[in-house]
Amino acid sequence: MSSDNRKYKWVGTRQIRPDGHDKVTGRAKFGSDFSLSGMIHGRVLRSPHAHAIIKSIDTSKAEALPGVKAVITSKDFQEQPAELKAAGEGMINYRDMTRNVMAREKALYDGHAVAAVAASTVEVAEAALELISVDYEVLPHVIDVDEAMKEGAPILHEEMVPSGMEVNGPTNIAKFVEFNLGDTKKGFEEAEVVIERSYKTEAVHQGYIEPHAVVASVAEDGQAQIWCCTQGQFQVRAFVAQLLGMPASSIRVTPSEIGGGFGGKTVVYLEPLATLLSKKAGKPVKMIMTREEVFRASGPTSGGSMTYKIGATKAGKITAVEATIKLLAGAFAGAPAGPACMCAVAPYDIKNVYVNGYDVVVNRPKVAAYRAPGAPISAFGAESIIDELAKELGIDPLELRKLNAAKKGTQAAYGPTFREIGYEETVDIAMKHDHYSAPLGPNQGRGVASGFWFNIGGESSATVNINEDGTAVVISGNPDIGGSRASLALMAAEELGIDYDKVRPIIGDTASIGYNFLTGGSRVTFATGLAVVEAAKDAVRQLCERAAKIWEVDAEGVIWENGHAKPASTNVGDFEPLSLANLAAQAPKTGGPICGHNAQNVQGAGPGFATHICDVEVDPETGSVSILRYTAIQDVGRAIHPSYVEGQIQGGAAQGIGWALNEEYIYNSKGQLDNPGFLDYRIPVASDLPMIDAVMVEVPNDRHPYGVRGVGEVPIVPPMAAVANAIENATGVRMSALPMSPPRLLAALDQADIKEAAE
Amino acid sequence: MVRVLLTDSISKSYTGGVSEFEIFVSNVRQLIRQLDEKYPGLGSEINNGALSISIDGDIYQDAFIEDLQPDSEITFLPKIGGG
Amino acid sequence: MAKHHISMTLNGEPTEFLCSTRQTLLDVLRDELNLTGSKEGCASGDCGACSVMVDDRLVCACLVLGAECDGKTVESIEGMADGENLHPLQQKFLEEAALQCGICTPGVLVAAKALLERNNNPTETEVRYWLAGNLCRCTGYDKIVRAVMSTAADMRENAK
Amino acid sequence: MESIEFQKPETVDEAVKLLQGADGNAKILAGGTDLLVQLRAHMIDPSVIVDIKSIDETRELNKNADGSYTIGAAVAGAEAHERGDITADWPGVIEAWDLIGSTQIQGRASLGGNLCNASPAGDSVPAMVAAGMTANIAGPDGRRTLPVEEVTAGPGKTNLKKGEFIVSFNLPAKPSNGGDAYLRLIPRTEMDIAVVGCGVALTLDDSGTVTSAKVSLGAVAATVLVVEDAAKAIIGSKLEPEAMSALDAACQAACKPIDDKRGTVEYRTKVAGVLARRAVSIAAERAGKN
Repeated sequence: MSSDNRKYKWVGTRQIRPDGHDKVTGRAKFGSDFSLSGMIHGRVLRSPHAHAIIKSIDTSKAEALPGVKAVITSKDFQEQPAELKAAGEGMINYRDMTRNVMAREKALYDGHAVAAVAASTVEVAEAALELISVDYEVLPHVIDVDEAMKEGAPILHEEMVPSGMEVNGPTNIAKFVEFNLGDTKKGFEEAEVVIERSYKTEAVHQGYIEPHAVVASVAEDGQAQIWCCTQGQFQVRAFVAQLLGMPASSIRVTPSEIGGGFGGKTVVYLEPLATLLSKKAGKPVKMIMTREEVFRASGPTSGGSMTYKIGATKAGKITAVEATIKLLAGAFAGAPAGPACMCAVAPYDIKNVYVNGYDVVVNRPKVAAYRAPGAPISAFGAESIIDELAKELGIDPLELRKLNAAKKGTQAAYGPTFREIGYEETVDIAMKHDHYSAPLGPNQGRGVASGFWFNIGGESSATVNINEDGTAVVISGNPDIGGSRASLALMAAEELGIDYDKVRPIIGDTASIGYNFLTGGSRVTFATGLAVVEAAKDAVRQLCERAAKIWEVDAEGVIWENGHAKPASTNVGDFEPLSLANLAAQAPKTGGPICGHNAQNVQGAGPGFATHICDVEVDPETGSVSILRYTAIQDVGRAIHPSYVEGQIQGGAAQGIGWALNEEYIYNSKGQLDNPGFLDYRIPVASDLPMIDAVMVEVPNDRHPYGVRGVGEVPIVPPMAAVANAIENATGVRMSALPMSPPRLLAALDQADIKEAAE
Repeated sequence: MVRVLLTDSISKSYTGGVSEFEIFVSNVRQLIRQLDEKYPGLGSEINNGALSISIDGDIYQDAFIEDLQPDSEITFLPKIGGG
Repeated sequence: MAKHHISMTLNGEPTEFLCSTRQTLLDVLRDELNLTGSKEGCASGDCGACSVMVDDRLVCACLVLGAECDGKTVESIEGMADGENLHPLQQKFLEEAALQCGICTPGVLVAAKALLERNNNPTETEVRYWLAGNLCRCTGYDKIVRAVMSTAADMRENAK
Repeated sequence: MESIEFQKPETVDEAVKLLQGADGNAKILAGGTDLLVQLRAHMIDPSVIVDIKSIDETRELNKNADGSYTIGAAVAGAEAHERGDITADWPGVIEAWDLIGSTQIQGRASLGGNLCNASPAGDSVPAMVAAGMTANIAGPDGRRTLPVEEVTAGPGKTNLKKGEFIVSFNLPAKPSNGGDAYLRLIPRTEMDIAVVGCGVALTLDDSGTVTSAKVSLGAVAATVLVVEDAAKAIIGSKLEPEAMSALDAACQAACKPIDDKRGTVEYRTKVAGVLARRAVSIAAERAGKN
């Protein structure tokens, strides 16, 4: 579209982010940095058992402890209906949500909240926790997804009825989904090569460095204010309102700066507890999770167990794929089985695809979204088996991907036909990239893999207020995790025709801006960006009207160019252009304040595709893997602020490398998490990684005035398979389970040696 | 006639296995109403927000008011979130 | 027992506070002195978000007791800029987008400054190992490492 | 949760009195990198914390006239690493000590703390043992000296008596034609606890034959091991492949590890042999360069 050819003054430039100075000086207020006078402190008592009936809870001793102001248990929360509501990420079941924030009949995982205390100090609150006595009846537990699906497995929810399938008796399967395109039976008949494999991935935590934190203050008139680190202040409001039976109008949620989320802060844990404690205590209550609590009770994303079957002609045309993807959901239904299935082979034009998925409950914390939820898991299987297919066929793995690449007009296995997409471009660039032909040394290998994510739009509101001095304030409603304020300000500056540093973007609380869906699904720069662009256009329309009044001409006769109102043609009249500042100064007498506004449910998110190249070196004696070089190529639509787009790509790739190599939950025989800290939950450190070369391909999304596609999700999809494929290339050993940590890889290498010796 | 494609999960649950059909409607409201008449429950499943609608490749998370073209292709898919 | 009365120099200013034995320097900075720039990500020395200098030595404030700090000189992120002028590292982090969410940024900056004061020509590997104790989950470290190295290059240029 | 007393004695005697006087519940604070974590996690609940860093002896790092070193128990790894002399003489000891945690931890973590925390995986311990270091202990009955390998009794346990604490260590003079090395295996490149650690100190004669050796393994048993068979395997050899295989086998045979979140029995055992071979090679190269 025409926007591609426009020369932009601000869009596409690398400006300093509006919140930058506060963040490099320590001024920025994150979740735990906020305090109120008279504030008291809340702590949570958590179950030490993976699965136990809560027979009774005696809080009397804790309540009697001097300094304790309030104690709550599940009895303080009203029961919720067991129905699915569209209220946040996926469908929300409030009956489950109230049980997740505070265990009711049973504790369902190690770390499950069973009571909370607010007291004058953290120390008193912790002492009070020790005085609460809980009578548990410990039940057998189940941690692994395959185990949970077996007959005779401990059942988490006796009453749970799976959707999408029929079973006799209780089950841990919450949901079964299927997607079918074409006829795989026929597809496999056409195949000359068929491969079938199983893969497994570990549950991994989002690993944001900032623990969950909240301050809640409920006044005597029932008006509540909540300050918290969240990806969606409006979702916090909705969830707290529903769980505590309060009207939304009585809750004002102000998002703090947020120290990472990646999907993990799209749900509530502490917010309803702090609000209820504050209501009971009559004082503001602050709650901060410890790192241990973050690991035991929040996040993660699902672990998965998969089987894949792929068929192809000798020429490399993939004729059919079948897959079964079983995802663990944690203690309550909600694993991203649907998206996992839909994304599995989305980068490819395959006529016959059948994928099914299971959402399975186990005794772990309930999963939350994590970057492209579901897709990295299914892609690990799909991109690994495609690599095996390439090897079997003797075709270069990128060549094979290109041969089967989805293009505009390809029908995806999950239904829709793709519009303008840039997958093939990412493969082309990868093939030509000097990384792909660079020489490799001994014990070194190279792997490639691709990935897909839908991206989303959603409800978005924005206001652009023109200030009296010709500057502007942009108010939006999405917490800024990775630089979105900069992108929004760049687009507003472009539309208004004023300098970037004259535009101040701020994030409104729930009472100061219209509803916004949460920051997630890579929607903010796209969807909220669109609302900001429309709000700026609304302001420009008003500015043109003011100029028309001054000139006594029809508003249609005025156009906006480079920050000035101008006559559309000489027929309108010969007027000196009026600058935004001039019109702003005259606003009081031309009709009052100039406030642009837009609110809409944004549709038309452009899907994102990526192809990654990874080089590794394997120490054959210890199983240690070094990432030597990494290149991530991605269709970004258009990069509004290229630095932060690169940052999303680099960060997502790094998280994927962690998922590939070392991140895992380690449970002991009692079902207790054995590694609830950054010491043994091993996210990549600076010395683990090379520079990550982010290559941005720009195939604009024609549903956005600047061509924006979401960029934050897809970079985490390819890395696990890219690393596994590189390890295979280096050693000849195929790792089919994550993480590929040194002990696991050495065991596999030794196994291969034994096998080779026997042959 | 708008062409409707259904995934296996949906066709098994609501249409007795019919996964592709055509329907004469000019917007999503009409589509939802007619689907509910034809396959009870499917329309309301869309209307309560559990399903997104893809109209000619564009995914609408909460479709209702959108117009449809005579040659539009519709698919339903689980609602997408993200991290 | 009674609280300890501690006197230290904080960001160049004589500072006094009262603390219990259990309070770490991080607790003192955040809760007693209201300096919330040093962040708590783990409270176990694994994330580096609370990095500060104590007597010119880079440490995690969560692993130092407040009571240990009597007579010490402490520098936190709040003392890094000189009035209105950002430290070159702070400026470079802004220009090169070396932060995303920003929670690790104060600790990373304090640690990077300590490195450059010891070695104004570090290799990429030296930067990466020096900063290995500062976890960042957003950036993949790429832009952080580049910003540190590019600041070092500027410092060498300016020293000429 | 009771409040904790905090004491900062300036003399060894004062410290001993404090440790002795406490109701069996005093904790020594040097670098604090383990103590504060345990305190925060409610793993310990001391009645008094005794900060020994005001005692001069715990902060000294001196090269003695005979070429040996006296290292205060509270000296931090980074402080030692910045000293050219000790780093040149005993690179393995310094590497091991300064591998503990991040830069931030290295600025605080002490040898005394790393040893007395008595984790089987403490990085500095195998290197200290290989180098033949001894601990100078003060207590109610005066001073005594123990080889480092005799200080720990098991995970979290030491052989120190009530009222005793380590004041300093003695690191022998570097033998001529001597070299040492420490290697560990961690899943990442930094920030992990050793899955296996191996310290080696050896001497060569002019022909390159190993004349003495001490091989020590960490994280493969309840306490750090001294593997005498490993030393025997290489003494008298020029580190020919057979000697190296025997070293590897001796180390594997000595391992009595556990399966835990950091590694399996099989993995630890196998890697112990690998690291021993590599550490011996590095130590020999260093010895040969003298």
